[in-house]
Amino acid sequence: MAEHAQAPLLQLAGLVRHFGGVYALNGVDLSVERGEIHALIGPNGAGKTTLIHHISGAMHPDAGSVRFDGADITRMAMHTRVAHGLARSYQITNVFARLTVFDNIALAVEARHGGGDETQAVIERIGLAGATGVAAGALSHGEQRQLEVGLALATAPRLLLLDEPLAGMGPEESERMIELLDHLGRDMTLLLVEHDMDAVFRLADRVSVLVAGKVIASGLPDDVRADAEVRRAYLGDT
Amino acid sequence: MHKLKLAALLAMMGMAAMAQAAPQNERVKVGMLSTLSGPGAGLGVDIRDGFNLGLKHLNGKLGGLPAEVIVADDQQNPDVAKQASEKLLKKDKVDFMTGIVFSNIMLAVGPSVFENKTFFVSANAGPSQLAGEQCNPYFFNVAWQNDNLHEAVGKYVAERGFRKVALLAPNYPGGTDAFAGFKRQYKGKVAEEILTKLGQLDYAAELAQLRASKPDALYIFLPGGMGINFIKQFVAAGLSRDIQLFAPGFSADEDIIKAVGAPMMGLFNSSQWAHDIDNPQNRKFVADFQKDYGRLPSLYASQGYDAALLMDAAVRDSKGKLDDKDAVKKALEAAKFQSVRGAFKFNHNHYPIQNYYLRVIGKDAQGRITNKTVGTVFTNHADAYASACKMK
Amino acid sequence: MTQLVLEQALNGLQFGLMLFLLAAGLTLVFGIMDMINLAHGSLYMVGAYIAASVAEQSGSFVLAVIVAVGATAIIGALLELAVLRRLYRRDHLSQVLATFALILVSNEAVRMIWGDQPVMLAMPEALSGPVEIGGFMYPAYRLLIVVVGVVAAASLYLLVAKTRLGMWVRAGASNREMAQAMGVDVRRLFTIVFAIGAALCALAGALLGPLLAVQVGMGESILILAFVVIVIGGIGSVRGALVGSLIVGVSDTLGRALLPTLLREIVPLEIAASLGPALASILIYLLMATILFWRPEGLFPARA
Amino acid sequence: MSFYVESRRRRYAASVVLAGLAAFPLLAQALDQGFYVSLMSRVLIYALAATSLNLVLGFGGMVSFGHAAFVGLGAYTVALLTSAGAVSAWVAWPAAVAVSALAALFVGAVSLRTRGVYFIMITLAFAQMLYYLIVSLKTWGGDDGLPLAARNILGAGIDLKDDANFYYAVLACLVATLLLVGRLIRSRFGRVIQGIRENEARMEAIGYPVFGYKLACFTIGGALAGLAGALLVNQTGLASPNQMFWTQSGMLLVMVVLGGVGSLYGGALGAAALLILEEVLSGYTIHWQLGVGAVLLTVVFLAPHGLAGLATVVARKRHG
Repeated sequence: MAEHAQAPLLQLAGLVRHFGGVYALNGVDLSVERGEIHALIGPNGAGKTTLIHHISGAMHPDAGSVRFDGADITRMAMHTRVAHGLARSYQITNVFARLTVFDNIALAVEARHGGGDETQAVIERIGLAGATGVAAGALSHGEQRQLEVGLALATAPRLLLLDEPLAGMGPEESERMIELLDHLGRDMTLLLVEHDMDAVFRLADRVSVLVAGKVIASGLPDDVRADAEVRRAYLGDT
Repeated sequence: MHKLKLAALLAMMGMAAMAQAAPQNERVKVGMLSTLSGPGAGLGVDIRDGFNLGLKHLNGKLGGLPAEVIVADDQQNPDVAKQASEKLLKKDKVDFMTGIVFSNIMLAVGPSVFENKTFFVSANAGPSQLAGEQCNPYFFNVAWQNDNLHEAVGKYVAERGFRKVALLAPNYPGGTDAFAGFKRQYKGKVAEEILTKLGQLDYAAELAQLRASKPDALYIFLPGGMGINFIKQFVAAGLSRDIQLFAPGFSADEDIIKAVGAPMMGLFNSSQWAHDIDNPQNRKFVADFQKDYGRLPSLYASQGYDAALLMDAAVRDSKGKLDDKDAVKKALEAAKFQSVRGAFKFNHNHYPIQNYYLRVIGKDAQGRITNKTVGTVFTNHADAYASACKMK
Repeated sequence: MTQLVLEQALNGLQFGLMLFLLAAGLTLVFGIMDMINLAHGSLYMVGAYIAASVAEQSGSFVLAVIVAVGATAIIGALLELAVLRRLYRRDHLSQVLATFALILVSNEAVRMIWGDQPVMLAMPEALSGPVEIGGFMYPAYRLLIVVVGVVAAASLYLLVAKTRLGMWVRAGASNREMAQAMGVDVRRLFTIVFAIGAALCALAGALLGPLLAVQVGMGESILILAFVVIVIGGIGSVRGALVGSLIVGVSDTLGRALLPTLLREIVPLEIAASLGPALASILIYLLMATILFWRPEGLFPARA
Repeated sequence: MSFYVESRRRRYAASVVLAGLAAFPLLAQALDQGFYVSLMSRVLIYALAATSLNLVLGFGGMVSFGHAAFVGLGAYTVALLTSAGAVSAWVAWPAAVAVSALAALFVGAVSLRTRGVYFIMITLAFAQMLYYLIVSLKTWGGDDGLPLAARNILGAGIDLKDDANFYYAVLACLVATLLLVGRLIRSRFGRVIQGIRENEARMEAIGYPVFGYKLACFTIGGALAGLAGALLVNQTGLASPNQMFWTQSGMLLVMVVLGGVGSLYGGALGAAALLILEEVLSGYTIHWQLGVGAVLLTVVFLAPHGLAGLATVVARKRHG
């Protein structure tokens, strides 16, 4: 198991997926190291959400492999991946709108065991302690995004996949979320898909750039920012 | 003055009370349980109307006692039928039951009716089970046994010298029974036995098969809508020129003719009754049915009518003592009534011994498309299951 | 033998096109309004009954078809305005309950107007016999159905692909909010689509009336087949409905024609005699279950 | 709506109704209206069948259009076992439950790959296949059905041939089913299937084996339908393919929607309302279906959450 300890927590090798004739993923190689906050950026339509679907198990690749903690999970069902410590949040808020905040989080906690105190702890951690009994559908957008992260968090993941957690948020809400993510990053590994470049460069230990279904650069934030190809393909036109 | 009024009122109340306290057997209650909704409703409505006409001709009385008919709908569903029959037996406490159209409904309802010692006079359903081993003192069939009409066609087809006959029916026991009944009298070559899906709409595949195998006659047993579909398509395919089509009477009666029209012409079928059978009671029945309901009666209507007449005879001959089950049974067995089909008597299994006629569909004197009787196939014919019935 | 197979294939095609007439309207209503309309079969029944009445009064089959189509389209539009419109925002179950209730109401209404017994709708005299094609005799009337089916499929294609209404329909089917944003009057669009669906039903009812029994309950038996067709094809896709119709028509016909014979070659006669027809009866359901097992959204999912 | 919570008021109402149902045969016999005992037995059996469908449909979110097939299988199992000599209810009825459960397990395993209308139609397809197979099987009576010579034997001196005894046996089964389903939906399992009904993808994403839970729910529903079938064949004395036809599945669906989808008593309420409405209206006219249709339409538009929902609204209004 020693070699596993050194291997990256998540390693993608040559992931390919096409829909009809269109290649959404065209040979993606990516590794996420233990304990880091890894940001994945790229222009619209680059395949970021599709990639998250493939890592979380919502979709399966036509070719290539997904390794988590040294084990091949390419064909593993989504819920089994969750049990292994790999959870995700959604770009479009996807909570149980008709259930209360408490019931939302309790469901996710109960997927592992009885629940109880842990539910309350998660709710406090995501900053929704004041809204425990409120139906999720009645929360503000920012609060729903916090709950969205909370649902993933409640599964006690080792790797948390976050698909645009800041989407549609105002400055104040964003600030709260960035703080939350910063805290989470101390306890677990994060793979973060995000458009907000300020947040990315504030949070990320490493950054990878996905363009047209391929990772064209991967490294420290400053190196990636300086990369000529990245500038041409992506940053240059912003 | 006031006192007089009061006295009159009291007297009226007393009379009303007495009328209510009158003993049961001063009136006859009949439970009419039939299929009155859904696709099979046409048959049930005909039985009901025929029965009601019979009762009307008897001035609303059976054997001289005022009759009350309680109508219930079985929805062509054994479950519902069972429920409705329980109500007729236990709540309304009827003296006779009748009306059931379909064999599977009859078999579902039968046991509780017989256990309750209530007489069932079937105006249509005639399952083989109740004709043979499971024959019952409380079951009388005033129509026919299911196989009889098939046998009649089988005999006629054999007599006419057809050598290569194809058979077609839906894939359920009623269908295979029809084949068996036909083959009991027709010993010649059966070119093909085609079983189709119950409730099938399109028969193009079967018609192509028939065109290829070239039988000289075809016997179909396709109840209700299936028969309508098939006959229309058979004629449109041009097969009626080379293949003579035969059917049992219930696939070729007024209800079906009305729905198919001209393509029915030339179809031979068997029946125990026809509207042109010449006897006074039939003339009266047919004329009054048309007057009251505005359509020609079907064989179902004739069976409903006869059921009323049979009950009338039974009540009369048992002298209205309906609780004396043995007397009623004897009176029913004697069947002293003028059936619209002419001669009628019961076999020991309580199924009819009667004549079966061959009819052909054509235009009558008024230009209507209808059945015309062309001959007698069986005289005093009984069913094949009677020997298995232990009843005497 | 080859000729027989060819003839059976033609029969299958014809049965398929017959189902398509009904399935096309169903899939349009379903795809665009996201509405389960069990009462679709009732419109088919009403169309057939109206055609039968008009044909009996006027003696003209063509007039009967035209009046049935027009009248049923109006009935459909009225039904949409009065009842169904209120159901679009409701869940599928409420739609099932309400349209089931409409079946009961329309069946009884038809019984009260036309009586319990089946009514007659005769085919035009000129088409009542067979004609010879390719060495075998084929009913002229069935050829008419093939032609009408093809024309209906082609005009639906043109309507959907080439006209402004068709553009709205496509927009509505793939994304209702987007269509609304584009300025489509969705309420009016729905009424029009429903009327078209009702007209197609009546066309099917009037055309099939001379081949099938015109009676209460005729709508339900064919409705199930139409649902099978659109589910196989993929709900909301007219192309899917066409392909689904042909698959169901051909496999049902060929299954009935060939399965019993084929089985006789493989298993003992006794077993084949009972197994063949039984298998043929359930063939289309088996086919649907198999297709859905491999393609859970049908062959041509409208919302990919 | 959140997770299903049975209010105290509703539980109180249920116990009043139960007391009424328990007293019913005594009352009916006292008034010499014994027939109504048999009618109510049938109502209670359909209440059980509709409750089993409501577990699948209302709590599991799976619109099964073939549920009558499991009822029919239960009925056939009992009829076949009884004719083979296994006349004890303690043998035949559990066997019916087991057979229907196995069938539901198979049908569910295949059908649950699909969603929405596709699921509706694939469950219908399986039921229709079974219907056509049984209709063509002469050894099982085809469309005549398979008769049950006599009601099953319960032992302990209780003769089910007596309609009142049979009524109490049915009532006991219904109450047990309601208790079981009630307990089930309040359990972790119940919260999970309701979570799946609300948002299936998210349940998978927080680590639940969604397919397994749905299959388990579908199988339990099928098993309970098998019990309803075992009772039904004892009630009517006949296992008939009619009991499996799609119209019967549709009728069960209508009962659930009429009573209240996702309400513990919804199925039972809907079954009772529909059957009693049919019974009353068909006594007046052969066009009774018109009346039933009109009532159903009224319910759809005036009581969107079924009769159970209507009861809640009325209770709230009255109590403020």
